[in-house]
Amino acid sequence: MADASWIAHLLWLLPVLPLAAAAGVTVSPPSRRRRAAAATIGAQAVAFLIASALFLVVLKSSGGGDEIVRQTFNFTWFNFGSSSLELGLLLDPLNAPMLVMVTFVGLLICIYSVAYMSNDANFVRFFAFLSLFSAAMLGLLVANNLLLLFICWELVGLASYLLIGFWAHKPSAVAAAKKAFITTRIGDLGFFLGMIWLYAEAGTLQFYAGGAGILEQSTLTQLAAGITIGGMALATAISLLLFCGAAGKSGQFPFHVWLPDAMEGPTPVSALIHAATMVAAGVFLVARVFPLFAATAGPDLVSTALTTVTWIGAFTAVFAAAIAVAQTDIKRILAYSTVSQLGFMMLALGVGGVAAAIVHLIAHAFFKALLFLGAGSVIHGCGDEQDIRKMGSVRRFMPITFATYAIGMMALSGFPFFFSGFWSKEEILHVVHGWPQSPVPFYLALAGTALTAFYMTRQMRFVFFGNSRAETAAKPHESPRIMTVPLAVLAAAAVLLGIFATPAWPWFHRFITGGTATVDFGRLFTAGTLGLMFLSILLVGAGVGTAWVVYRRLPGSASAPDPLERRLPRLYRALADRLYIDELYNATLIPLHGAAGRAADGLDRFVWNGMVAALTRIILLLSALSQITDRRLFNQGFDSGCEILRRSGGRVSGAHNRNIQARLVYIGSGMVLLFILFAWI
Amino acid sequence: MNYIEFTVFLLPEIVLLVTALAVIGIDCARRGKAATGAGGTLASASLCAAGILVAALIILIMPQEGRIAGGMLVLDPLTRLFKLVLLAMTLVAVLMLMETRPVRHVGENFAVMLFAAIGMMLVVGTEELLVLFIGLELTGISLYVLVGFARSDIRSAEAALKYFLFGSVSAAFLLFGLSLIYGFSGSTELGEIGVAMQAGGMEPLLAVGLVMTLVGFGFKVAAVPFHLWAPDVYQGAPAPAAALVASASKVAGFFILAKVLLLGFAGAEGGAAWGGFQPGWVPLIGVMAALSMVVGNLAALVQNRVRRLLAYSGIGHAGFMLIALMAATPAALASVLFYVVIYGLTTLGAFGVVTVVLRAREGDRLSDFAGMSRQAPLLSFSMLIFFVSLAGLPPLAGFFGKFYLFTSAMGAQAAPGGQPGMLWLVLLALVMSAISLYYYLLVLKQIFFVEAAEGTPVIRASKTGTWTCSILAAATIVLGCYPGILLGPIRLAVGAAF
Amino acid sequence: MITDAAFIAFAVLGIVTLGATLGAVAMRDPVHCGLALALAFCGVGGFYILLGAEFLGFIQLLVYVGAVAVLIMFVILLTRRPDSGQDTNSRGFWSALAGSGVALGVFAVLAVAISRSPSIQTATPADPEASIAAIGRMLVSSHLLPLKMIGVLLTVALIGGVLGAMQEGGKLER
Amino acid sequence: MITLESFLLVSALLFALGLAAVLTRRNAIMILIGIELMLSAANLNFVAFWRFGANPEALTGVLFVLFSIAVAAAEAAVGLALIIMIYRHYRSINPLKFNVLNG
Repeated sequence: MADASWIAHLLWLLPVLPLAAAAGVTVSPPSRRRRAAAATIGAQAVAFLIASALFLVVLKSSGGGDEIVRQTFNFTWFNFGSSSLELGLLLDPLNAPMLVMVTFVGLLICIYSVAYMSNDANFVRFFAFLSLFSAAMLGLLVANNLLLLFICWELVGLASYLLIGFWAHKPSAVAAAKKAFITTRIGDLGFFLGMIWLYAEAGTLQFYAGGAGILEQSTLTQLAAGITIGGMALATAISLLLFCGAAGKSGQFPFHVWLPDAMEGPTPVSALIHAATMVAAGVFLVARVFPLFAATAGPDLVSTALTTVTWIGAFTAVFAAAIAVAQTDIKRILAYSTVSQLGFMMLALGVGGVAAAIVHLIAHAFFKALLFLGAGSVIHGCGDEQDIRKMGSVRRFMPITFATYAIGMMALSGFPFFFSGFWSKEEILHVVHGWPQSPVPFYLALAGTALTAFYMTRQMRFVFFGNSRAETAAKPHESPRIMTVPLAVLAAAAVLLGIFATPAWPWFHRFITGGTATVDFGRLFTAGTLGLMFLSILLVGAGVGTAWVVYRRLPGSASAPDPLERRLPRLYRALADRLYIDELYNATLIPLHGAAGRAADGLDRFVWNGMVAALTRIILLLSALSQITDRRLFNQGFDSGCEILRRSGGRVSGAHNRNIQARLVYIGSGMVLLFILFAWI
Repeated sequence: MNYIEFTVFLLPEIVLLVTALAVIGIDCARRGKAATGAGGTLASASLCAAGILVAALIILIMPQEGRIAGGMLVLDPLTRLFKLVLLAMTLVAVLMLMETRPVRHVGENFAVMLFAAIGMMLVVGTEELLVLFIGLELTGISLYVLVGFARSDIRSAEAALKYFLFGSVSAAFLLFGLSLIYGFSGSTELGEIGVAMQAGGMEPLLAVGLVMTLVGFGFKVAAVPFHLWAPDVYQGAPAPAAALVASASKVAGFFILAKVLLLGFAGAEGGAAWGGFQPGWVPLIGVMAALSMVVGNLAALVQNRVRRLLAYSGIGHAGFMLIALMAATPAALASVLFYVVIYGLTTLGAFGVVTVVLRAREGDRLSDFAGMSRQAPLLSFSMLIFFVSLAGLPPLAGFFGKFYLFTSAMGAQAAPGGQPGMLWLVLLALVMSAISLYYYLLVLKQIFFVEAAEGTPVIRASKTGTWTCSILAAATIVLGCYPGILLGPIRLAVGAAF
Repeated sequence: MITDAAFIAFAVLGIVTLGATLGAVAMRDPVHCGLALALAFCGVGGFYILLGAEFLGFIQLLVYVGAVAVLIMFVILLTRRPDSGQDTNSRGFWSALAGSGVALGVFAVLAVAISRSPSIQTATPADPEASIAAIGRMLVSSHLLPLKMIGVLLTVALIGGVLGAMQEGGKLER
Repeated sequence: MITLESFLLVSALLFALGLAAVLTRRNAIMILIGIELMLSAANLNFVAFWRFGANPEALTGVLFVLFSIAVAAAEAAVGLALIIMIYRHYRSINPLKFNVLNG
């Protein structure tokens, strides 16, 4: 622990600059487009410079010993009486590279948006939201306090809600925004409960505070020793609650349903928020409070909380990749791919590979932003067409987009040696392989790798190769330079980043966990590493090869069935229907939700009028059954859950619409019952 | 008894009383000249506002502290703070009254509002059952009159009668309960009652007294199952009266409920652990809290009128606050008081916006809010702040209210000898507050995303209305970012009082 | 003062009061109910006198019988129409049953509590004096605040009463 | 021998009868009458407790009743005014008919 250096005092500027920009842009009239864009980009650029400087500072101070150097900057937010609430900012090797990544990608995407959104009437508002998002995201990263992190976390969610629903004239966008917000809020409930529980137990929410913080040894020991319901350690219970929040934000199964729908937002938003930054916040949270997750673990880093994270991550990685195989919307494929890659990161965290997860997070941020912006460029060029079946041969019209997209695709698929994705995925496979609990997650990860290669190749074939299947006569055209330059920059980053994470020079690994990196090419050739590399190259090759063969001959028109569908029709349909997860929700969770509401309602009723309640419950059961058979309702996702809640609310409120005396009878009987309760206990 | 001291202690209330009488006098004098509404309204409103400000100033600059006549009148930092809060809320209600369509006898309307404020201030500033009862009745009767003030409107009349009937029945229960408590303890002073309760055991008659008293307060704070008046009254009353009922009256109700429970019933908490129930008020409050949260939030989901929605959401919020009351620690008390003030301010603001919409579109159905963001952007933004704060999203004041509320409840669970079993209630509260987000979003969706239908009247807010709502919204934001402004004094004052 | 005479007085008062109350609650014609109410109030005043609070007893007669009951009678006569006050509702029986059940429940709770509370069983009467002079002194000393509050309360009630009952000009909205 | 218990039982009966009127009579004035009876019952309690209580010289119970009689009178006045007001609108005082306000 070190005191803050002078430059660490600039930490607060990171969130405040974009916030100021957001405030300024909000109050400026819709006609001041140029000024709004300039303010946003300017704030981003300055934030990027500061972040880079901070990164260098961390770099310099971390050279040498095995100690991790953390600079904290704590201050008292306010006092009340004798106690006070502390907040704090933190700079350490975990968040310093994230800061650079977020500001850098954010800057590029802001520039890109100037062109992409140029025809939108609400241009200024868009930039205000972007700034707000950026401020919240940076605040989340620099927080040295779980409460501050949570505040920013919710603000990020709010900004995401506003941006998904940005095109409010589209009902689907409004619905998607609502779905995203409510789904993540369900996860956040766990986060919130875990946080206040932690506060009640530990008395502070500071991460690091000179030995008294929640991530420092004394508190962790106390939390690991405390026992709660069912013999679970307090640390485990709180970790799992916090993981609910992380899973919600990072789209882990079963909270992933919102992320694909979130693609209703403008494409730069998808790139920035739903691929590169916000969704990674869940991963970052788990990495940040990793000591808490590992509090009950031994030296092999296996604890109940971490095991849960491992399994959920592994399952999500394969599951989402499988769904991506059968999607036809260019952005949805990328969205499921994002879910899958986030699963990889969680998997890495679960088996103890914090460094591997963060490396993959950063590498993924670059190439996924690249892919999304590339997809945006394609969509833009093809006249707002998003269905890959209606594209084809775009390679010829959009060479720059094609080249950069190909780089992104290869990075994502894990093409060997020259792409960052290869090395970061390699590192994940490596740590998963060493997990003592079970070999299954490792196999799942391998399957995910192969599937990734498969669906990305399929997408490339459909979009860039073959003949044009467009229904309109208009030829695709290359995007303007302001869009292609960010693409090129991101592509360069996607290639170069890999250097820092090879086993030969595990610089990043050391950077995060402390210690110095040495160059040793010999490590590449140890038996385990070499074998793994060979295996993964084999799988990637298999995935790409299979896809290339299956999609060798593309269907002639947009309405023809997918080649895969012809070969494996049932599997394909299942995948295309997203493995029926939304339907499953409708069939199970939502009636359950309704049942909870009905139970509450029944309680209400039973007190007042048992007979009527029994009758209505039978009717309700029948209606619930008929609803299950009603497939149409299923497709409305969470909305129907809300609907059932609404209806149970209707009955609760219906009990209020009685005449005065009936209500007074309620009051009187309520009092008698309270008294009986009193006498009975 | 020193009459001078007495008068000095009561000076803020006396100022309000004089103001109220002056307003009536001016109104009578003007009536001879067949005055039209607007001028009279402005004069009465400014006079009222001036009176309220003077009273607030007196509270601020005269640091009297102490208690006279056996706790009938108590002046300490906590009561002074809450008197200020009540005055601020009354001021907003007065400004809102200016905004509504003028009714006849507008002077009396303003005056009765001040009488209600006097009642609430006396309720807050007492630790004696007689003054408490008369104060509650003074508040109650003033509010009945206010709710029924739009006499030509059938809804107002019906709401007033319903409010009156529910209120008087609960007052009868309350008085009966108080008589039993007096019989048990031989005193009407809260401190002495607490001593007697700690000395004597729990006996059945005392239990009945406790329950009946809770009925009376349950009515005031609109907790299930004593909440049944709230939806109709919120909907039927003129908006300023409903706002006063929803905010100031609730603040006073929670304040005095907390005081009675923690001071008067100090020896009769009991316990609410699973399998470890002990007779006392804690399990009762627990049951009321759980029911209020569930019934309030579920019923709010289906409301089509914003005022009814606010009523049910208020019932849900009462449930949240009761949870922390169960914890019965000073920290929890501070969190309840903080929360109720925040709740009052935001609800007041929401009613302010509803007032404007009501005036423009003659209704408060969800569809009446459509397209509002285009016509009154500042007002819409304020509504966003209020609702998001009520839903408990950071960084607004409502979030911090919830954070402190739930943390102090959890802290009471964690503390040795504290109340176990709070975890479940907090969990239920969190689930319910997630549900509550949904219905708040329904209204916001209308405001921001839905276009107004052809031919609907344009919403135009007056300067006063816009400013009032904006200031309340700004307060919500500021109190969210710097809760210490309010929480600090509350915790200090609570620390001094308990 | 606890003598046979007192016991007889208690019995008579009890029968009169409760009988009148029952009448006030159960009789069909509201006018009769109002009259029975006045009698019940008289009975309660009698109890006050029996308990040694003569002043309260007279106040009870003055305020309740002389003012409240009379006011109620006036309003009953004002709102007297063929259809008002009749239990015309078809579900009347069940709701009446529910209401009476709850009232009975409350009584049962109270009765059980009264008979089971040790402090009630052991209470012995003192022989206090509630002279008018003492009450008057307290009213202007320790109970000055409630007295003033009652003044304000009555003012509000006056305003409310006048406004509520006053005929509003113009058409009624429905 | 008149015990405290017998006074309390009388007042409990009064209270329950008043409550019965409130809950069952389809006439707003009868509800008001019930409320007045309930308040009277509470007052009777106060006086009885004062008489049998520990510290009768303080006159607490008596003074409480004195004030609560005044409160009850004020409440009755306002209540009756409200009843007259509603009677003008509905031409009835049957509480079942007051149903304009409904969610």
